[in-house]
Amino acid sequence: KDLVIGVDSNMPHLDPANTNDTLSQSVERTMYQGLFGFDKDMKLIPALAEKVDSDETATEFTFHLRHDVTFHDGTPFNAEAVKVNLERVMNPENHLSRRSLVSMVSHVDVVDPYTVKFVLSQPFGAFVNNMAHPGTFMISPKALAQYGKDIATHPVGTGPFKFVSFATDTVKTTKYESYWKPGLPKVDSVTFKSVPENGSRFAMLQTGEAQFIAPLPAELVKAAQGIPTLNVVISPSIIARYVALNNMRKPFDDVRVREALNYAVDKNAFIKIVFSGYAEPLDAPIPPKLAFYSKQGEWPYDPAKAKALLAEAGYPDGFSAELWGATSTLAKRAMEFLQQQFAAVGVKITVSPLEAGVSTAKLWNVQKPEDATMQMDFTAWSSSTGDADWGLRPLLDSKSFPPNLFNIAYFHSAEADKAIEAGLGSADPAKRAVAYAEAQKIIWKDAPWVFLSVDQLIAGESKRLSGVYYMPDGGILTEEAALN
Amino acid sequence: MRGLSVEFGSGVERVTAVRGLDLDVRAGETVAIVGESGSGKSVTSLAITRLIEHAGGKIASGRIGFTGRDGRVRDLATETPESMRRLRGPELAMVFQEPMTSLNPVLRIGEQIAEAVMLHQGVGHAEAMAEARRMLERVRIPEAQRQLTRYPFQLSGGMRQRVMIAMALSCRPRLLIADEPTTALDVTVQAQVLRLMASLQRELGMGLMFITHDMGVVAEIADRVVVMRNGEKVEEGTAERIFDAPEHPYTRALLAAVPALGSLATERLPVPFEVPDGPSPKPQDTVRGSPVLEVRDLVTRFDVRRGIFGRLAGRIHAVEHVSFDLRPGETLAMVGESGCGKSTTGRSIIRLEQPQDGTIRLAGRNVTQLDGPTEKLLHRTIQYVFQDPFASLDPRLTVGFSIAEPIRTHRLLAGAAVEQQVHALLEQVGLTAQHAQRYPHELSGGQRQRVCIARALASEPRVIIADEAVAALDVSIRAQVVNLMMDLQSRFGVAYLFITHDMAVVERIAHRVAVMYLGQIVEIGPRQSVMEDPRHPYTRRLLAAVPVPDPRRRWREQEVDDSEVPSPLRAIGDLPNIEPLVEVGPDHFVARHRVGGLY
Amino acid sequence: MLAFILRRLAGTVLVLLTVSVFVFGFVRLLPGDPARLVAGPDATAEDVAAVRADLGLEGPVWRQYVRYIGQTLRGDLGRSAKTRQPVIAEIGARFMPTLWLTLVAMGWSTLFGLAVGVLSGVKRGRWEDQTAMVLAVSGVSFPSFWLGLLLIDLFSVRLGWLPTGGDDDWRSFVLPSITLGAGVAAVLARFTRSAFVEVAGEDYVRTARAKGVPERGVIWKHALRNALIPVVTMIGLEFGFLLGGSIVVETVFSWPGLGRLLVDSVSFRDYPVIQAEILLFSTEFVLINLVVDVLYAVVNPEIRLR
Amino acid sequence: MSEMAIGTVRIRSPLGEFWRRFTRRRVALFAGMVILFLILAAILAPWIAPYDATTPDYANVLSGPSFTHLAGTDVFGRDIFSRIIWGGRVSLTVGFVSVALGCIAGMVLGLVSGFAGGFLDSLIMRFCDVLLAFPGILLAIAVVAVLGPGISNVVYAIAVFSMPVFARLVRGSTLALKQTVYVQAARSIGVRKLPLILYHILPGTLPGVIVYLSLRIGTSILTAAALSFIGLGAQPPSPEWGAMLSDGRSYLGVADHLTVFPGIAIFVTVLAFNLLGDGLRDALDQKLR
Ligand SMILES: Nc1ncnc2c1ncn2[C@@H]1O[C@H](COP(=O)(O)OP(=O)(O)OP(=O)(O)O)[C@@H](O)[C@H]1O
Ligand SMILES: Nc1ncnc2c1ncn2[C@@H]1O[C@H](COP(=O)(O)OP(=O)(O)OP(=O)(O)O)[C@@H](O)[C@H]1O
Ligand SMILES: [Mg+2]
Ligand SMILES: [Mg+2]
Repeated sequence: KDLVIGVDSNMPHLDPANTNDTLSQSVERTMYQGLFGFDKDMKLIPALAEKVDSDETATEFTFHLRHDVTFHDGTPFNAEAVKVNLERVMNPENHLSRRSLVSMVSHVDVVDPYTVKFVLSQPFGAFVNNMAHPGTFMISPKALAQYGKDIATHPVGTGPFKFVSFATDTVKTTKYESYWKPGLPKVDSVTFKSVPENGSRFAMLQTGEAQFIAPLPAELVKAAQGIPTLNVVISPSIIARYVALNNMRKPFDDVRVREALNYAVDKNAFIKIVFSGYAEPLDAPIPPKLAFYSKQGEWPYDPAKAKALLAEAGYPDGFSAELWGATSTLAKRAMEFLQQQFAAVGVKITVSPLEAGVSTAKLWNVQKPEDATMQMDFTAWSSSTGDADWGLRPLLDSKSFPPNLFNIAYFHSAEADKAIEAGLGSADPAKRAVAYAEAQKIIWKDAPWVFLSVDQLIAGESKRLSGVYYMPDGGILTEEAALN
Repeated sequence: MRGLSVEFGSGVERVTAVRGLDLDVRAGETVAIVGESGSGKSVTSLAITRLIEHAGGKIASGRIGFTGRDGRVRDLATETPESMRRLRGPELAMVFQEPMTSLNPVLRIGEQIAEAVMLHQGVGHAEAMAEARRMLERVRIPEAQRQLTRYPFQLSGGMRQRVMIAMALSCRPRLLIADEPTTALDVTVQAQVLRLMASLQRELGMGLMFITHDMGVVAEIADRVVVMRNGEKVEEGTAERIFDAPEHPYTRALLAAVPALGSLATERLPVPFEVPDGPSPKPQDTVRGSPVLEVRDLVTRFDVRRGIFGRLAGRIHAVEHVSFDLRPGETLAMVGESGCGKSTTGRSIIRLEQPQDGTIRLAGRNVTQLDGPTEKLLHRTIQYVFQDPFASLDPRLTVGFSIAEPIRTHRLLAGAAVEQQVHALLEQVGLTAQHAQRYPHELSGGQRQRVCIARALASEPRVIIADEAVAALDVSIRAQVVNLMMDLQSRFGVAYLFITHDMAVVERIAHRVAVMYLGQIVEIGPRQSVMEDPRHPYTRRLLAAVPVPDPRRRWREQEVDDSEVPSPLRAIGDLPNIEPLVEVGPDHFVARHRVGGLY
Repeated sequence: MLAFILRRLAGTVLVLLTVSVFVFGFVRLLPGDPARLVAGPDATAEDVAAVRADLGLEGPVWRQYVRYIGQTLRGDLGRSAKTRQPVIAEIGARFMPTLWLTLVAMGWSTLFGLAVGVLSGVKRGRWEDQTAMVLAVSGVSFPSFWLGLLLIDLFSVRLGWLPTGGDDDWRSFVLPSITLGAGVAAVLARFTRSAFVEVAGEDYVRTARAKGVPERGVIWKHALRNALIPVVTMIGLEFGFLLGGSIVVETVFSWPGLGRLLVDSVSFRDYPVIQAEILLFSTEFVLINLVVDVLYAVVNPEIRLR
Repeated sequence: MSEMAIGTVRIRSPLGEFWRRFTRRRVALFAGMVILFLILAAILAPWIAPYDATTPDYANVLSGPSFTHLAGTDVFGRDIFSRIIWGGRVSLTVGFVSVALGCIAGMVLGLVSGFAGGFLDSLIMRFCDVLLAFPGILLAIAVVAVLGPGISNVVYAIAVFSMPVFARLVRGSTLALKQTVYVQAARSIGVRKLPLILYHILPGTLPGVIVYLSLRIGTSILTAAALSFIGLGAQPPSPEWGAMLSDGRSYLGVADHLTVFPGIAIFVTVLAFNLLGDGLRDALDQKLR
């Protein structure tokens, strides 16, 4: 029973601590696990740790580890292994891109072989989430020593599948017989194949060359539903779509203009046209599936009001602006749609799809806010920690202007900053909830973005397949996969 | 062959190239078909072999009776393509005009001959190769064994034509059709090939249909002659009768235009051709004044490079220490075999090639080193007329533009005057002003060459270098153009450097003759003394090879000389032997030193 | 002959050196900072700087170039910025699939193109000729990605005969090589036809007929051999198109080859990979053309024996 | 030339001769008419297109071909037939302009290279080799990556990689023409370089160039489509055919009319240019009767 999963992009490598893309993380997840993990609904669940205790100020976290776990190469999993892994990620010399997940850790103490304590240099309420992030997956210390940098292509973990071969477009794994969860895994192997072309990927599912493909483009859902051997799985995601507006530049520095733009877009039409109906309107700065989400309502479609607001702001005849975005078919479609919508209220948009390299340079490499050339950028964000913090702070905190983080909207609001920081200052969910609700309210009202939609994830699978889950962040869970 | 008609195309575009032709060739007989270009000679030959179908034509009517080796009489006009194929080779063979292009460039000589042998005699490869070698020996190709493995481009024109003959004869056909087999060859090689064909024909007893437009060749080889014009036969008879008593006016005109060597043996000065119904031509005395062009020790060599870094492997010594003078109104004919350096001499003078050494003085001014003014002077004062009137006019420009070009280039006139001058020039060369609007392809060959001459005259030059200027023209037109040139000379006093290998034309036009061999002048002097009293062995050989249009004087007993011209390619540092010429008569100089391997 | 090859090789080295300068400058002209892309979204400014040093992107460009050429000549192409793999390994794994695909496409399209070209040359002006030529021209008129998707839809999805992608066995070669080679086949067919028609009018073909060579021999032995001479040069140039076309075809058919890698590495500004890849493409092109020139000399004795 | 028809005077200008031969090639003639038709349709788009090419109609998206929308509507409810007519402006311009630019640059280089010879010739030819050695589409990616996507950059990109081929072609015929007797005749008269090139050489290179131009126009339309496929082509909402085809391809099997009609438009245009080019070639080639 071999499972083939068709995905839409390549997997650069398999070093979890250095991985920035959801897809590679999904692949890593077949072989690796962290102390905690997420279930198919992005709920935090214990994995290699059975439980965690933390102190009041969110500066000390003690993890109690499972006793029955060994790495694929036979190395036992224990507190020492955790320490080795954590220190690898923390060490700035290693230049690992996921270091920020553990940068607040001041040191790691091995309390006993199966207990490990993390001492943080500052309070960090979302810390356990970080320990569920793929960036802190546990790698066999022996393998780390053996392969060094090449660990990226020789993964050795504790997960349900063992590594077989790696190429950036095909990764093969095979069943790990002594996996600690009884009865798992149920398939003999899992292969990830990158098939970027939508039509080809769907064809692959139809011909049975793959049993699971993700994503299944929304426009093909109808076609897929017409095929009796296939299931279409639709699930909510944490991918928010919006247009970032440069809040420091004219005319977007005027809140009325930003409001007008929010009124100018018919979100339902947007969803219908761009996502063939498979998306939800974005009704808060973060999607519902993120922790501490707080619904804010909707910016209704009201072009008349939009026009009035524009006139009030001094743009009775609208204005011209450039809209940036990615070069994918979907992004282009969305931008074209927005162009049409804005045109209806007199705002003339030039659509400029930017190639990835160009857009990082133009958006992230800006050294001073005044230098930013961005006016409007159609973009998306998925908080990989599943937490409100990573959904707000990097994008909307005034300390997150590029090049530090990704506040390309140059949104700056002292109250919002305070609320976001308060959310991080505690490990108490109740306190955090209050802080984040406040933050979301402020942001929503200030409309730094044109809020658009939350994706729905669509996957196609063979009716023979069960137990493969498409997680809200776009990750794929294969642990429980079964074929009959 | 009875009532043969051949057509091309269909509908409105239909052209009848041959109309109702009757023709017989008996075994062992040589029938020459003569006629001007386009008269249907080639079409007739292609019709007999039915290759006409591949050229886009078809036999419209008539029958072609052919008695095969087995004695059966077939009508070739109606045979199936497959049985025609079987006949081609063993029964009917052809030799074509163009030896340069008639051999397959990518196949070895041996293969090409052996192919026919294998096809028709059913023998194996080795045997066919042996036969091919025998055939090559038969056509007197030296080192036959080695030649078998060579490619056509490695052979000279004469050798290629002999290979063609060997190929045609390899199956001992009953009838050999030779379509202008010697036109592309120069006289000495032509003589070799003609003699070879005649002797092989006698040996094999085959019928020979020989197509040509050269009456001299006809006289050399034909038993009977058929004269064609516009696709029809106008006269037929034995060679003697045709030459002695031509009946049809066209035949007479044709013969009249044939220059006969020796007809001016007693005349010192050039005499134009006789024209039918014209006044009888008078000798021209036009030479006067001091030399307009003086060439001294002109040397032009071409580097031959080989190898990775283009190492200099040798040099072609195309022109070696050539010296001569040319006076206003004088014609110096430059003769010699193909490749002896005639054209290169002319081209070096006008700097189409860069000479390595020597001095050139033009009207007393040294123009060896070109700067602005001397360059202008050179290009204005010397004009060049090329062999091929088809090629030397830009097909995309009107004739008028071409003639005006030198005038404009040298800014001799401006505005409407240019046009008037063009019209005047056209009239001087016997065309009308209307011709200025035409494109070259709308003119006949003779008209085109007149245009070239008009262009040459446009800058009022003092010297015209005519490089085989009449070689591509039909006999009658050739005579007209030569007469025109002589007329212009008498009117304007231009000097001609007349490059040719046609001795008969030389006799008509030249005041003096220079004979070139391997890049050197081996004999130079007044026409009369050089031609009537040749001193250099090469000059003698050249004169002897010229066919005489008199069937009774054929085969002036002489050994067939199979030697090839030695190559002008020499290794670096291997300089040819050069010595001053020796005066043997008034103004008559001859080389007494060894030139090349032979003389 | 040997001298000829050596001379051509020398020229090749020159061309490749120029290409390397070009490529080197080109990747640096691309807007976008590889260090930033490599370091990832969470990286700090120091991280980015560290990565930059790691990637050898410091100092003046000419010095970087000298260092790069030095390393390249020693066979060290560096490490991919994106995957941190040695570029050699990265490219090595993908070189063969692309090469095979191109060769297979080249192979069938050459054979097919020649056959169709000769056929329509022989039947010139008749309906066989017209049909073959219109069909052939159709081959160059399809956007290749569309053709590829249509082929997948027909042969994989509807008929289930052939796989949709991958490079597993010979069956997976069929669709991509058809898609890739269609244009070339068409061009060669047309080219062969006109070369053939031209040659068919030559005097030596008439000579062959006059010898009584059967029509088949005239076509295949006398005419085609000569017609091949210009066609062979064309093949070399077309190879360049194939290499370029492989980018699209590899994407449609998820072919694990260099074309896809290139698109990826360009969008990731993976300088070492882009450089190495373009150099490889160019080398391939230049070498193929060298082979073609040698072939040219083989079919054309006049070149060979000079 | 083995047979010469001296004395037979045919009064036809080269152009007339060419036209006569060209018009006998029915396929090519038809292709030429198709192209004319396409060009006319593109020029007259504002008058003949039934709908505007950019106005959306969200109530009527992805509807199949019908009498109101001959080729159906696209994702935004725009009339595909009208978009194709409008798109002719973009696609044909891309085809023409890019190749024309490449051709002009290539011709200049080729003429200079072939005429000057020597070092300059080697320099230009090596430069062209380098450009050729970059597979075309890579070059286009390069140009587009530097200049950003968008139709005008696509045009430059294609121009850049058409150039070396034209340069080679023109150089080849320049070398051949330089050897012709009529050019030597002009030189022997003392005609200076510029008029020599302009009057005698340049016109001689044109037939080959025109043929190649027509073939290349088709290729460049396809290249523009391929660039759209990799996401570097025309920008929305430009109705460039390649972009339409590429954007519509994810609806294959759901709404085939999105790809079929632009696909056919590209196919027919490229086919027509190629057939025209072939016809021109045959008509210009004296040897093929
Ligand atoms: N393939 C052809 N298609 C159309 N007309 C042709 C063709 N071949 C020859 N002709 C015409 O047939 C006539 C006779 O031509 P042919 O070649 O027999 O002349 P020729 O006497 O051999 O001339 P030359 O001395 O130049 O060889 C000419 O008017 C020529 O234009
Ligand atoms: N451009 C050139 N490069 C190399 N060799 C040349 C060149 N031009 C002429 N030759 C050689 O120089 C020699 C003399 O050639 P030239 O053309 O002057 O002879 P020719 O007497 O005019 O012969 P023909 O009667 O055939 O016209 C020949 O061996 C020829 O091959
Ligand atoms: Mg003839
Ligand atoms: Mg000559």
